[in-house]
Amino acid sequence: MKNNNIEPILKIENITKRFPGVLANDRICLDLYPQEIHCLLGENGAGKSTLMNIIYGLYTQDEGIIYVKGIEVEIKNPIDALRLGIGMVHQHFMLIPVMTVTENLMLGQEKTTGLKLGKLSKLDRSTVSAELQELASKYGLSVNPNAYIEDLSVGEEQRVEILKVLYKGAEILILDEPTAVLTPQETDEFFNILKLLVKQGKSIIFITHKLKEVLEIADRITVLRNGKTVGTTTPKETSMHKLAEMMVGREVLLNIEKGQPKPKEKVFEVSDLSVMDNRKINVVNGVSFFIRAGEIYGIAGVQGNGQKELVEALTGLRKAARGNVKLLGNDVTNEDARSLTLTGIAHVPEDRQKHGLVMGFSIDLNLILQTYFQSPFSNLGFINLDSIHENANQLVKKFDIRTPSIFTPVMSLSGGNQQKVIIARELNRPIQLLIVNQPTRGLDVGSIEFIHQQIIVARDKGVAVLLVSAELDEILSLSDRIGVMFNGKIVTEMNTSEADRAKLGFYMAGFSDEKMFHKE
Amino acid sequence: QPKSSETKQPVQNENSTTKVEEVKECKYKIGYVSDVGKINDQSFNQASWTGVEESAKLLGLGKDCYSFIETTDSADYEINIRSFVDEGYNIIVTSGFAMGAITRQIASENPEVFFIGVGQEQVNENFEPDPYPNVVGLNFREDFGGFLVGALAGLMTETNVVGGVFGCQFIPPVARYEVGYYNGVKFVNPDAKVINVYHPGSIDVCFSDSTFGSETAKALISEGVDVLYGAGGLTANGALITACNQGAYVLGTDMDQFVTLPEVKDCILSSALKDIEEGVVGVIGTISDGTFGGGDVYAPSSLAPFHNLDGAIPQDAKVLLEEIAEKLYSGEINPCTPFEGSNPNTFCVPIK
Amino acid sequence: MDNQLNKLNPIKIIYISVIVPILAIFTALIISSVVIILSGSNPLIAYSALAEGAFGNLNNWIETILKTTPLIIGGLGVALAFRGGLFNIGVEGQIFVGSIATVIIGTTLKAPAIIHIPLTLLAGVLAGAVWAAIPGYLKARFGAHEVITTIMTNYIATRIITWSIGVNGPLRKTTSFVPETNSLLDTARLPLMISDTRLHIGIVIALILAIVVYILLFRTTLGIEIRTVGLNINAAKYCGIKVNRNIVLIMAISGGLAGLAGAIQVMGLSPYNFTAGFNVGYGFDSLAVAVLGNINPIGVVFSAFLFGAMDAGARLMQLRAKVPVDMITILQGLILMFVAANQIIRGIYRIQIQDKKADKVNLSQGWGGGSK
Amino acid sequence: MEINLIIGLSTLAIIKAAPLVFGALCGLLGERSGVINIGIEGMMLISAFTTFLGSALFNQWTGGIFPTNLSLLVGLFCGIASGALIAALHAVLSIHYKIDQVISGTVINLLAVGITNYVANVYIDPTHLSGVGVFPTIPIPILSDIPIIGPILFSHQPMIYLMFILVIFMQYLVFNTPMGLRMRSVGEHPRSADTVGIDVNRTRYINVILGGIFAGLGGAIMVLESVGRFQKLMTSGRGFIALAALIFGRWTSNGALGSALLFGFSEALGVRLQFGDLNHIKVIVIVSGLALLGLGLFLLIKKIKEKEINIKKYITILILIVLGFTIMVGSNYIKFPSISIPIEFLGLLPYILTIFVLTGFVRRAKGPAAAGIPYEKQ
Ligand SMILES: Nc1ncnc2c1ncn2[C@@H]1O[C@H](COP(=O)(O)OP(=O)(O)OP(=O)(O)O)[C@@H](O)[C@H]1O
Ligand SMILES: Nc1ncnc2c1ncn2[C@@H]1O[C@H](COP(=O)(O)OP(=O)(O)OP(=O)(O)O)[C@@H](O)[C@H]1O
Ligand SMILES: [Mg+2]
Ligand SMILES: [Mg+2]
Repeated sequence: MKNNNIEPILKIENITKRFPGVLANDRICLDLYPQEIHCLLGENGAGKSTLMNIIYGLYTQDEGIIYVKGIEVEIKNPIDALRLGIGMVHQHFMLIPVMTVTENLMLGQEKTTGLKLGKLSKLDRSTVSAELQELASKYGLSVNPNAYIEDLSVGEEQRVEILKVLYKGAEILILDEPTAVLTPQETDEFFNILKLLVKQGKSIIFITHKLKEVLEIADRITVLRNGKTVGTTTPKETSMHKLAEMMVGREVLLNIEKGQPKPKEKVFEVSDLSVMDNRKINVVNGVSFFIRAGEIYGIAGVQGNGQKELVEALTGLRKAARGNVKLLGNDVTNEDARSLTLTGIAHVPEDRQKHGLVMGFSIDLNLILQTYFQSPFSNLGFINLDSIHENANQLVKKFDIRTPSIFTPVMSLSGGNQQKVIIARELNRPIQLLIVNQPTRGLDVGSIEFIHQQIIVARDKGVAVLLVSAELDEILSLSDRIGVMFNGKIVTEMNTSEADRAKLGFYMAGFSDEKMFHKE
Repeated sequence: QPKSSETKQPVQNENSTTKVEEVKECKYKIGYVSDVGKINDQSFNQASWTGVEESAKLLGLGKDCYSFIETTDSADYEINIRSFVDEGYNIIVTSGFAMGAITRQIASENPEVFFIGVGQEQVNENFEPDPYPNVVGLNFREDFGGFLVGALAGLMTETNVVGGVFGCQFIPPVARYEVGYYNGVKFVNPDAKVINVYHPGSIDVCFSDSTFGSETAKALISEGVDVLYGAGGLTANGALITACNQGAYVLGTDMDQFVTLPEVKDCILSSALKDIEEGVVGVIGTISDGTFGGGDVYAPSSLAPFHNLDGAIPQDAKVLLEEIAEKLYSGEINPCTPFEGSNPNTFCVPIK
Repeated sequence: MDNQLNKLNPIKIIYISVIVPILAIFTALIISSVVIILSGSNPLIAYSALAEGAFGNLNNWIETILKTTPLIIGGLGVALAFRGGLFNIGVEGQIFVGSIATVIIGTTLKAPAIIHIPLTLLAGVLAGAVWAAIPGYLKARFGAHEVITTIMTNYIATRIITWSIGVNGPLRKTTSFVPETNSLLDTARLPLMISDTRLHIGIVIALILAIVVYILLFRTTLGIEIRTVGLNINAAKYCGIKVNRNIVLIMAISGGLAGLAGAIQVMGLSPYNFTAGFNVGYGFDSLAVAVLGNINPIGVVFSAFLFGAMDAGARLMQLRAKVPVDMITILQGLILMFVAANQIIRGIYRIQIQDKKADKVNLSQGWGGGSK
Repeated sequence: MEINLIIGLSTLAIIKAAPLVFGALCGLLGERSGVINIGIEGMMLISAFTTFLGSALFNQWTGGIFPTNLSLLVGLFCGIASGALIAALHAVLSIHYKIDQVISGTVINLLAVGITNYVANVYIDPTHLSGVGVFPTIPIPILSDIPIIGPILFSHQPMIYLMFILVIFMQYLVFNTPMGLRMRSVGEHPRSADTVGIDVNRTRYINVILGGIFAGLGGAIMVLESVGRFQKLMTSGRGFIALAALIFGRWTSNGALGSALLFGFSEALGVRLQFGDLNHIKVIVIVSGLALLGLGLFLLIKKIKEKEINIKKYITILILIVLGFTIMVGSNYIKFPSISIPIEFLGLLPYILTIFVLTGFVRRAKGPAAAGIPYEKQ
């Protein structure tokens, strides 16, 4: 559709952006043609979000020029951007949890009815939600206009974000890691939407870390590294390995080869477990499974089918309503988090910033959050700074955590490095069972490769691993056995050898009858 | 400690500029330590301070020959008094019963300094009189004053409901005013209804919560109160002003509040005057003319002039008030015996 | 982020952490002097009197120290609570309760000083701790907001105590017109550091406590727990910290410190009893001291000293320059403002160097705002 | 008799609640937009002060040739203006200089007490500057004649009516207008507000300063409808109670009014019990019965809303209700000893009741998520 004699709808020339101590964008050039899906690739911290934030008027560039439809423009703030038809879906969702979908949609461009009192007139919720539904049906993005954001699944939130941009009449859509949190089904849906949007005449810049997606959806691909443009290519000309190499600057193993599992005795056994969520509704009912030493048990499933509550129950963050849990034969049902940690359970939580880390603490403290009360880090209630620093220095080296110093607050680490801090902390102590939940969400291929290797290493050391993930590739490439969770139950179990994307997806979608599957 | 009181030069008064050297030329140096609470509380503390200023004028003392310290924490009573001693002050006025003990103690250590304790009886632990030569306790029969305004209220009320708003109940003078007032009303008008309200708070608010006073006054007025008495610093002032705005008669405390609280000048019948100002001036006078003798001075607490409302008060009422005053001073009436119907919590210290 | 900071050479760091506050104080003094002149007094006399009143001679030094002592301890209490993400406005009431408990033990118990003094101190600590633990428990159990409950418990404490020393109150000294309790027995009074002065050993206790609290926060496992709860409750739960127990504990320690402040006031200052008007206002001053000290135990010591000196100096300032004591409050407000908003000072005096703002604790977390 | 008692108490409750409500509304605007305000006390104190100075001086300088109410209105204006001004200080400190909002509030409280006391000492008291009176009570025609409701709601001084109007208006503003929507977005998730082109700091400035106007009203009403002049420390902690009422009312206008009324009512009751004509024990019993009943009904409605299925819960609730009811009714048949409770204890009612309600009804109240955090654009 794009041939180079039409002029680009958006053209970026030599954009440079410095942050204290960092050259985030270094003379970056990029052009986007009408009705094009242009993928932007790069490691964590490569400068993608910064560049996009500049285009969207959140940051202002130090140098460089932006042209829209061939005209040089100055974008001082999002208003300017929107006026120019540029809309952005941000990497970290920009929705207000305590407000409804409608309210989030109208925020900034409120419609009002009744007396014209400017900012004091009455909000016109009904009209907007009508418009919303119209828009939604047009692009097949169904959401309940009156639902509160905090009650939505990430997938739905994603849809709201896109509706928000469309509602504001954007022609150029910037999507910063929109699929990082989506399940395969949701992703497929999402891609259909993108294609639809492009047909409707929109142009899209699409940031992701997932190479397969890039090859599937992109018209053209631009790769950034350390703030510089590495190059621009097209799916036909390139391959996953080439892309990965461009991003990271070295050879990357995309699917890590792991040795055959050597499962030993049962370490962990969950039988007939039921758990309620905050609204006191049973979201896990009668889940049973076991994990043996030295094997990885993967739980696949669309988000919101009880995985969160299941993991919380297994790690002492939530009480189980029924059933029991055995670790090494002794009952650990409803034990609190601390004693589970002590009996040898490690936990990599789903939300790294909410649960996994104290953002205000420096790295060295975050690395001992689970063990600060044990020797050598403390004796008689006093902490031993030397051993804490020593520990931190070791782990930073061993897990290649990129940071100025071990005293840096994790707040200013990239998510990739933040995740490494957690992994390092959890794996660096004698454990029987490792529970990891969405371990690589939003991370770049480099980080993903590294973290996957660490998990395998743990398995081969004889640790039993419970892997919960919505990333089918992750499940398939790591797990030895797979259980699919749907609607609070494990609807089927299989060995990885018998599993493939389609089959898993089928069960995740809630079907259960084998024959139906084969009819498909 | 420098004893500048020895230097006997007379002062060219007033037009003395603020220069620290001038201090040497003071014949007397008068210091005043307030109780917890503000100097200008338009009441108790202020009266003593005005007294000091007055005498300073009379004695022709320069601006630097008299000063004050405002106590903000009762733990500071001692050090506040001592700083005056250290600064070579030779007349020190401490206001409030709370400073009684410490005033006497410091006095005994500094016999050459004169002390005047406002509202401090010169008694020992067992309430037995125990005068020091260099301390005068300037005391008042608040219950007399309370009784008199009470009588006035009892005579003036038409609804036969009168009220009062008071500061801290646990401050004896306040309690004496309250019970005196109550009994005064009942004395002239047995079937009148008396509604007295204290501020329930602690010392840091109960004298300064004028808003509470005002709100309470509103409540009282709506209960039919048409004469309202206020004793309790700013809290009471709030009540008086509000009552006045709502058309009730009001009665003031300590100073002649016709003067100190202009807002109420058109509805204030009188004030339970305890003329601290006069008292202080008087005692300081005795120092300058050498007739100072230690011990207790009991000034009766009397009625302030009726001012604007003089016409509104019937002649026979005035006469009756005169008689009551007589009877009080002669001891025929004791306003302070708690009796049937008086507030059971009332604490009214009988004085000699 | 703070690697620019690490680049700063020591002199510059000292420059920042010393010069700026001094300039802040200086500026506050200048502004206040305008107010003083307007009110017809002479700021030079006022300030020299203020200084002399605070440091002029041994006795004035002693008064400064005596004023500083309770502010240090109270300030530590507030600061510690802030570190734990709790906003304890209840210090005023906890001081009161502590004082009263001290009086009860100190007047009744018969024991030699070696036993009596510690027990009496302990009584103050425990009383304050229990009184503060109540809001703590209400928050842990019912999620009742500590800002409300501590304000309420303040009123409850002060009023009940007012009653207890008031007319016919159980603790009322019978042989007195004054609303006051009996004086402590000699065995319960703090020993003096210099005989024939008012200087008791309270300040030593306070300074030791400052160090103890520092160690507690930054060198003990409990400290890690407290700060974790303060910065991220979810992470605290995740790593097995008993959050509710901690909330109660933090409030208890905070209140215990407040109670101790009260106890030391009663046990250290003649006439060694509790009267109406005793200890009024230390609660809210402690809040100011804590925030001025950047809720750092060592910082608290300095800010408490600054406030204490001004409170002590106020006497001579009134006496010599007839400047009302309220001037001090204005001064303290301005100083707090300029120290906190030191960009203003940097602006005025053209100070280029950037300040460090590492582990900036958000004092307002108690609101449910603060950490994510 | 009983009726008059109710009327008397309710009226007094409203009068006592008014300053608290204004204070709470000040906090509401600020905190909803992400700026915490513990300086309400100071703001109200300053405003009371300037209100008085404004009216008194205007009256003095014009030689009192203008009607009182005009002077009062001048005072009101000064009060509001100074409220906005001191709020602006809070805004500059906490939004521009990004100093911690708790510190900024503390600064304001210190300055307010210091300045007002100081000026009162060196100027107001020596000159015996006198107030010019208060706004008259203006019964609303017809409405004020309705039995019970009339005297309680419709015969007040003007600012009380204003208070009710503003509460309703604020409830509308916060939840039903673009301004409210933006205010809340900025207080909940400033960055997302930023991404849709809302100027976070500007929004916060506006709201904090508007809030100052409410604090101004809160200070003014004490002067213009109660005391009639400035008296030192006349707020006596009402600013902090207002803060409590705001949190207690879960950062909503109506909630704040409710909690302020609860406060005013119990405080009024404490005063009323001093009148000596009521049996203290009996009243206390009745009130606690009322409280139990209220709690029971509240929980019942809540559980029904939550579609609670657990029968045990309903039984306990039922017990609460029955208990409360029997206590209230029963109290009329029992002969209570006429012990008079010490005044200080009567004064405790509001605080104890608040804690009770807090633990019983309100439970976890979560403030605006971004309250207290300065907004960094990059
Ligand atoms: N607000 C900021 N302040 C300071 N430095 C920043 C800021 N935002 C980004 N940076 C720096 O700019 C670099 C690029 O960051 P950016 O967010 O653009 O990376 P990214 O490509 O989006 O990474 P990711 O894939 O993790 O989203 C980072 O390495 C970081 O050091
Ligand atoms: N306020 C900030 N100060 C300094 N650096 C920042 C700041 N915000 C972000 N950064 C830097 O920007 C880089 C990327 O930030 P971003 O917010 O995209 O998070 P990220 O966690 O790297 O993304 P992902 O979630 O994909 O890993 C990080 O390296 C981080 O150090
Ligand atoms: Mg990122
Ligand atoms: Mg990014």
